[in-house]
Amino acid sequence: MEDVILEMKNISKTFPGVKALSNVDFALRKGEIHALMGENGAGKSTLIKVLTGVYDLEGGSITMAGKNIVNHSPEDAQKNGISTVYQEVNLCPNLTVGENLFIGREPRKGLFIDWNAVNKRSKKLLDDLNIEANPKKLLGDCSIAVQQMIAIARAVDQNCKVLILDEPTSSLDDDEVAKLFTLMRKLRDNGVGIIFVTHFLEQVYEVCDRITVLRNGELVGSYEASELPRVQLVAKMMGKNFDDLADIKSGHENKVDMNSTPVIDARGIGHTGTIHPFDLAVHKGEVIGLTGLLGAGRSEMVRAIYGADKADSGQLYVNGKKVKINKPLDAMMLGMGYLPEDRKKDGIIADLSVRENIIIALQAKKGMFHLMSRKEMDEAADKFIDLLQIKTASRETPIKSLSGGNQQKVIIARWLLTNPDYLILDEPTRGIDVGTKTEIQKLVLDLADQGKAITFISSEIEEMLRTCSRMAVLRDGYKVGELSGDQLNQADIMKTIAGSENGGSENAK
Amino acid sequence: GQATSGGKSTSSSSSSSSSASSSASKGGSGKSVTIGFSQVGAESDWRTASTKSMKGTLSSKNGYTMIFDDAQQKQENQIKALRNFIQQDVDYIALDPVTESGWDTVLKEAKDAGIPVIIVDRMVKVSDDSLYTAWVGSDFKAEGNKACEWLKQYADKKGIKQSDINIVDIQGTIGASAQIGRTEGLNDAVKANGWNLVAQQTGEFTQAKGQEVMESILKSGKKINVVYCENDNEAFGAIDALEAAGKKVGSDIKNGEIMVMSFDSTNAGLTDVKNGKIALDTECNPLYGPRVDEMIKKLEAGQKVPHLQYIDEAMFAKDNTIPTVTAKNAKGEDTKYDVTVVTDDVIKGRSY
Amino acid sequence: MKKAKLSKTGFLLLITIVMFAVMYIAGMIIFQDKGFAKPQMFLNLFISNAGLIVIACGLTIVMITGGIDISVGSVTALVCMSAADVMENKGMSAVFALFLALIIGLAFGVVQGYLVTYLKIQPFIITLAGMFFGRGLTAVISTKMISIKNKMFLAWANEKMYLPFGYTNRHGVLVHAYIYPTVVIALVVVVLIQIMLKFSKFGRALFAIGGNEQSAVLMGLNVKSTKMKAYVLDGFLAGLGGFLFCLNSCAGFVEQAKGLEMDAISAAVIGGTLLSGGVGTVVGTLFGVLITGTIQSLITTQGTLSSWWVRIVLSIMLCFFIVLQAIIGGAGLKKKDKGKEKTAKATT
Amino acid sequence: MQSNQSKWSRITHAPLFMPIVCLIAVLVLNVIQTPTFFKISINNGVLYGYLIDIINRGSELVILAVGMTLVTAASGGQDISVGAVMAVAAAICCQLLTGGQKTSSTLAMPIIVAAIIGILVAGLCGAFNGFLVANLHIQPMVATLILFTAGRGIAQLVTKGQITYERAPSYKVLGGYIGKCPVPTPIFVAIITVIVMQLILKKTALGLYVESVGINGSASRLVGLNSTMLKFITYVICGLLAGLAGIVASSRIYSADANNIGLNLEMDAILAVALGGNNLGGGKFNMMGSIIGAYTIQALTTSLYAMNVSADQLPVYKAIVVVIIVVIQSPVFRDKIANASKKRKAVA
Ligand SMILES: Nc1ncnc2c1ncn2[C@@H]1O[C@H](COP(=O)(O)OP(=O)(O)OP(=O)(O)O)[C@@H](O)[C@H]1O
Ligand SMILES: Nc1ncnc2c1ncn2[C@@H]1O[C@H](COP(=O)(O)OP(=O)(O)OP(=O)(O)O)[C@@H](O)[C@H]1O
Ligand SMILES: [Mg+2]
Ligand SMILES: [Mg+2]
Repeated sequence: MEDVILEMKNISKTFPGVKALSNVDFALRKGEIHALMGENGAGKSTLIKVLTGVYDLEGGSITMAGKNIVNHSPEDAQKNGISTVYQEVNLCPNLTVGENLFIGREPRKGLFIDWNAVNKRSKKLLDDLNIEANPKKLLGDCSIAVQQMIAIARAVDQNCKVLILDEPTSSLDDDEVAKLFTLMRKLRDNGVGIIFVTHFLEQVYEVCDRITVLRNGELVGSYEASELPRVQLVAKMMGKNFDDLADIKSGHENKVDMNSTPVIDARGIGHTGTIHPFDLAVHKGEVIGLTGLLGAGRSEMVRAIYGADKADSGQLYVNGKKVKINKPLDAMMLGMGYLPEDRKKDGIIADLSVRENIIIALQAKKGMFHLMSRKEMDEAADKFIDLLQIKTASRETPIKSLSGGNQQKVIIARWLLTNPDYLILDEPTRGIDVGTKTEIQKLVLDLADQGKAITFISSEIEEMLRTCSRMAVLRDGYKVGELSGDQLNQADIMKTIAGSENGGSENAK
Repeated sequence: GQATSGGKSTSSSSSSSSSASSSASKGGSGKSVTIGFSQVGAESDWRTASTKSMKGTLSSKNGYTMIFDDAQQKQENQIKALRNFIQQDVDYIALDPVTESGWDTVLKEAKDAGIPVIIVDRMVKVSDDSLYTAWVGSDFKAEGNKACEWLKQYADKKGIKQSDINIVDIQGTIGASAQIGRTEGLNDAVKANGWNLVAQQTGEFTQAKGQEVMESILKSGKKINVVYCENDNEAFGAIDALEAAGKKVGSDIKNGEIMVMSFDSTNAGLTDVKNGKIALDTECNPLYGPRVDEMIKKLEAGQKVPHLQYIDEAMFAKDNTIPTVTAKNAKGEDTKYDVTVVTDDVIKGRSY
Repeated sequence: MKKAKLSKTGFLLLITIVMFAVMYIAGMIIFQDKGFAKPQMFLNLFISNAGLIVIACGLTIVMITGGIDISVGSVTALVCMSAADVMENKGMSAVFALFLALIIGLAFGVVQGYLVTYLKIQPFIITLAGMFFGRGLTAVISTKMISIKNKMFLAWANEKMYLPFGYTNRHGVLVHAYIYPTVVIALVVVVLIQIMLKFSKFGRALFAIGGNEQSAVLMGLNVKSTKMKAYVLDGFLAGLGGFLFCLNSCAGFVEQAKGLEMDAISAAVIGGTLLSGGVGTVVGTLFGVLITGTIQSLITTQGTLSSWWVRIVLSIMLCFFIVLQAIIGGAGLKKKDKGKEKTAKATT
Repeated sequence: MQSNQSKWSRITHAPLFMPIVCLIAVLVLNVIQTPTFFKISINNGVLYGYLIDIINRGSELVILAVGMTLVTAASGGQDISVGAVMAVAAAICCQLLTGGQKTSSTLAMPIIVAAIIGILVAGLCGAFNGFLVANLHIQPMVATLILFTAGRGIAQLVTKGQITYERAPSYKVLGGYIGKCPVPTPIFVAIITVIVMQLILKKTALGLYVESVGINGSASRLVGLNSTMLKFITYVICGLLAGLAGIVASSRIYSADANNIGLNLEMDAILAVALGGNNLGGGKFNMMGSIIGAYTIQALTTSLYAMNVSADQLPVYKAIVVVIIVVIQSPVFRDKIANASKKRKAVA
C-alpha cells in the first residue's frame, strides 16, 4: 500500500432526491491504470467530480501522497496534480484548438502570451498524438471525436500525478483508442496513476491493472483485473448474473422481404460539402448499418435523409411515393425518427423534465393546438422510464441531472413514443453500460420484428454485426459499398472501408 | 404670424428696439446667411412650437439657410452638433441648450473659429461670458416668483390666512432648468409667506405622472387647497385625479375647492383657465424665431446687440381679481407684471 | 485559402472596418461642400466620443464574459456630478476629482462584480439596479446643475494639441486640426485593452468564460476571480470614461449621459462583440463608436430633418447597418465553413 | 415533524414562493410607514385606496411583462422597444379617433376599430423585431434597439410632433371606469390578458415549445419544432400586448403623448420578469412570477410616493430594494444561509 498516491474514504454525495454516492472508498496506486466501472447512474462521474472539486465534499476525506487535501474547484485539483477529462467534452468552442490546449497555462514571453510557442507546442502535441487538427482552427469547427482527442491531449500534457479519464473513448474509433492506450501505458510507466471510466469491457481488460466497481452509489469492491473474469465483472456491476451478449441475434428471424417497396428509398441524395450523392434503400423490418472511419460521413448521410441538413440533390421515396423534405418535421410526418449523435448539443433539452423530453417529439408532431393531456404525458413517460429502466428521481426531474447514459435512454424513449416507421439511430449506445447496451440492441431487433425500418450507426463493428442485416460502407463522404449476408464479417468490412485489396484498416490518411 | 404674445411683450432689458414684425430678406444681398441651430429635442408641444417658430422665421424665404439639428435631449449630441456646424463654416450658431452648464470647451472652439453664437431659451453658465454673443430667453425663477406673488395677493384679497395655504408642488423633471427655477420660486415664497408645503414630488412634466402623483398625495389624507403644477400637462393630470377623487377644482379655496396653478400657457392650458379649472397659468414663451432674426440682422449690419435679453412673459387668469403683481425679475429687481384675462380670442391666438 | 484562415472575430472586425470606411467616404463625397471632407470633421468623432470609447471598452470586456453592464450611463453622471461638486462646492483640486472619479467607478465595479460573480445574480438586473442607484445618488448630491470653473480642470479640458495639418477657412484663417488629450487617453486605453485581451492570461480567460463558463471551470480556470476582475476593470474604465466625458462637457447634472449605456452597447455590438459572450475586440468597439458617430454626423450635416425624422433616419441607418452586417457575416461565415470542410476533406 | 419540515421545504422551494414573499414584504413595509395603506373605501362611487392604485397602475406593466416573459423565454433576450411601441399604438389610435385633428371631442371612427388598428400596428412592430431576431439572428437587444430609437419618432411623425387629445368621454373608459362599475377598467384589461394568456398556455403547447426552443434551439429543430417561427410569434405577441398597454395608457390621459407614453417601462418590464424568478437567458419561464414581479415594482413605486420619499432619492431606494430582493432570491445566497444555520444547529 505504500505506493498509494490517492485515497478517498467515506465519500458521500446527495442531490435533491438522489443519494448519488454513499460511503465510497477508493484508492489509486502510483503507476497503475485503474478502471472505474458501473452501470449508467452508478455514480462514477459524481465520484470524479467530488474528487476534483466540482462538487463540494460533503463527508469523508481525500488524501494524496499521505496529505489531506480539499479541492474547492478544478483549479485546486490541477494544482494538486490531478488533471481530468470529464465525460462531456468540456472545452471552449469559441477558442482555437491551440488555446484550448494551453489556456490557463499559456507559455509566455515576459508579460505576454507567446502565441508562436502556443501554436508550435500545440502542433507538436497534436502530432505526437496523431490528432488531425490545425492549432489555429476554432475548436467549434472540429468534429466531436477530434474535440475529445483534444480534451485528452490537454489533460495529458499537464505534468500530473493523477490522470482521470471519464469515458474518453465514447466517440473514438479503434485507431484512436489504440493511440490513446499507447499513451496511457507510457504515462503509467512514468508513474502516473490513471483512473479510467469506460463501458467497453475489452478496453478495460486491454489496459487496466485494477478495477473498482460501483453500483447504485455504493462501492462493490476493488479487484485486480487479472483476477476478475469478464462475466463476474458484469455480474458485479449489475448485481445479478448476466448472459453474454454474443448471441442476441438468434431468435430473431430475418423476415425482410427485399422485393417489397422500400420504406425509404433515397436516390442520389446529397448535401454539398458534407455527403456526396448516394442511393440507399431500407425495407420494412430491416436493420441497416452504416459504417466507415471516423468522419466518413455517416452522420451526414442520415442527416440528409432526415432533413436535418436539407438535401440539395436527389429524390427521396417513402413507401414508393416521391416526397420532399425541407425540415425535420416533414420527415417526422412521414414517419421518421432521428436520434442524433451529439447528445448534449442536439439531443437533450437540458432544463426540461424527463417527461417533457420524452413527449416533445410526439407533441411537435401533433401540433401546437393539440396539447397532450397531462395524463397521457405521465403515462407515456412512466411507460418508458419503466421499459428502458431510466434511473431518475422522478419523471419531473430535469434531464440535465441524469447521468449521461440515462439521458441517452430518454432520447431513445422520445423517438419510440412517436412510433416511427423508420428510425435512425446515430450512435445510440454511446456512453451506455453493457447491460443496457444489450437491451438496446435487443430492442432494435424487436422493433425490426415489429416491421419498422431502422438505420443503425455505431463505432463498434461487433455491435453492428450483432444487429444489422445489411451494412453500407462510407469513405470520405462517398458511399463505397454495401454488404449483406455472408459478407457481414469483420474482415470484409475492413476491406471495404480501406478500399484496398489487402484488407485491414489503415490510418485515415 | 400669430405671435400674439411675442408682440405683446416688451424687452425688460436694455433693448429698446421695437420688434420687427415681418422679416425681410436681409439687406437685399444675394448671399443667404447660414445658421446652424441646435435644438433640445421635441419632448413637448412647447418645444415643437419653438422649433416651428425658428424654422419658420429663419427660412430660405427670409434669406437664411438653416442647418437644423435635434439633440434628442442629450447635451453631448449638442456638443457634437456645434462642432459639426463649425466645420461647415456656418455664419451663426443658434443654441437652445439642453443644460445650462458644460459649454466652455465647445463655445471656445466656436469663438476660435470666429462664429458668433446666439443662445436661446435657457441660459448657459460659462466661465467667460464673451464665449457667446447674445442670449435671449425665459427666466424660470421669475416665473415662479410671479406665480407665487399672485397666490399671496389672491389669498390676502379673499381673506385667507397665509398660514392656511396648504400647497402641493408637482415638480417638473428633476434637474431640468424649468423645474429648478419654478421650484425655487415656490420654495422661497413658502418660506417668506409661511405656507405649508404639504408634499413635493415630481410629475416629470407629464400628464400621466402628474395624475399618479396627485392620486397618491390625495390618499395620504392630508389637507390640501392649492396644487402648484410646474407645467400644463401635469396640471391636466392633477385635475383628473382631483375630480376622480370627488374634489372640486376651482379658485374658491374657502369653500373647499382646490386651486390648480400651472405654467406654460399652451392652448389647452388656457382653455382650462377659461373653464375655471386652472386658476393661474404663467406663460413661458417659445416663439424665439423673430428675436433671433432681429439680432442677426443687427449683427450683419455691424450693430451691437444686447448681451442678455429676457422675453417678457404674461400671466393668465380667469378673471381680474388680481390685475397686476409685482415680483422680482431675474436680476432681482422688482418688476410689475400684468395678469391677462383669458378670452376666446386669446385662446384662438395660441398656435401651440 | 488565406481568407479561410480568418477567425470569426477577425471576419466580423473586417466587415465593420470596411463598412465604416465605405460610409465615411460616401459622406465625404456627398457632403464635400459641407466640410465633411475636412480632417477636423474626422477628428471630431474622437474628440466628442473619447469618454464613450473608454466606457464602451470596459463594457466590451464584460460582454466578452457573457455579462453586461447597463449602469455605465449613470456612473458617468455620478462621476461628473461628484467631480463638479468637489471642485466647485468643496474646493478640491482637479486631481482629487479625477481620483474620486476612479474610486466611484471602482466601487461600482466591485459591488456589481461581487453580486454577479459570487451570488450569481443576473448581471442585467444588478446593473439595472446600479443604473437606478447611480442616477438617484447623482440627484442626492445636487438636483441643480453644477458648472465646473476650476482653473486646472478647464486647462485640462481646453488644452488643444495641434496637428501639423489643417485647412484655411472662409475668413482666411488657417485652422490647424487639433485633438484634446482625452483622445490620446482613449486611444491608449483601446490599445492597452486590446493587448491585454490578446496577450494576457486574464484576457484569454475572459474569452473562455464567455465561450462556455462551465467548461472554463472544468478546465481549471479561476472563473470567479476572472469575472470579478472583469467587472472591476469595467467599473474602473467607466469611472475614467466618465471623467473624460466630464472634460468634454465641464458640468454635472442629473440628466447627464442618459442612455449612454445603449450607445456603448450598440457600439460594442456593431464592432462585432456578441452579447452572448466569447467574441469581441475593443478595436471593433472603437469602430462601432466611430460608426454611430458618423451616422449622427451625417444627419447633422444634412441638417434639414425634423426632430422625429432624425430619430427615424438614425434608426433606419442603424438598422441597415446591423442587418447588412448580419447578412454579410452570416453568409460569409457559412461560405467559409464550407471552404473549411473542403480543405479538411482534401487533407483526409 | 419530519413531514412538516418537508412540507415547509416544498413550499419554500415552490417557484412562486420567493416572488410572493417579496411582494408581501414590500406591502408590509408600507403598513408600518403608512397605517392606512391597506384601507380600501368607496369614494365618489369607486374603489379607493393605495392597494387599488397599485393594481390599477400596475396594469400596463403586467401586460408588458406577459409579453416580455415569452420573448425572454424563446429568444433568451429582451425586447427593449416595448415602451416606444406603446407610444406608436397610442399615437395611431388617437390620431384616427380625432380624424387628424390635434384636439377633438368627437370620434372620427369607432373606438374599437381605432384601438384594433393601433394594436395591429404594434403587432407589426413586433413582427419587425421578430424578423430581425428569428430570421436574421440579430441579438434581441440590438434588434429591438432599432425600434427603441425609431418608435417615438414614428409616433411623433403620426401626431405631427404634438400631443393629440381625444376628449370624447367614451375614450376615457378603457383607462377609467365602465359606467358605474367601481373597479377601474385597466384592472379588467390586465386580468383578461392574463387569463387569455394562461388559457393559451394551458390549452396549447405554445409554452412547452417556447421553453424548448429557448433552451436548445438545435435539438428543438430536430424534434420538429420551427424555432424561427416560434421566436417570431413571441415577438408578435409581445408587440400586440405592448400595443394594448399603449392604448390603456393613452386612454388614461385621453391623449397620445408620443414622448412619454411607456417611457422607461421596458426596463420595469424586464425587471418584473427577473423578479418573477425567470432566467433572462431564456428557457423555462414562470408567467405568474413575472406578473407578481410587475405588481411588486408598482407596489414599490406607489409606496415610495405614499411615504413621500423625495423624488430625487426614489431611484436609490428602488435600487436598494431590487438588490435586496434579487439577493434573497439568489440560490447561492439561500444555500449560504442554509449552511450557516445548519452549522449553528450542529454547534448547539
Ligand atoms: N447535478 C445533478 N443533480 C441531481 N442529480 C444528479 C446530478 N448529477 C448526477 N445526478 C444523479 O446522480 C446519479 C449518479 O450520476 P453519475 O453521473 O455519477 O453516473 P455515472 O456513473 O457517471 O453514469 P454514466 O455511465 O451514465 O455516465 C444519477 O442517478 C444521477 O441522476
Ligand atoms: N464542424 C465541422 N466543421 C468542418 N467539417 C466538419 C465538421 N463536422 C464534420 N465535418 C466533416 O464532415 C465529414 C463527416 O463528419 P462526421 O464526423 O460527422 O462523420 P461520421 O461518419 O458521422 O463520423 P462519427 O459519427 O464517427 O463522428 C468529415 O469530412 C468531417 O471532416
Ligand atoms: Mg458518467
Ligand atoms: Mg457521426
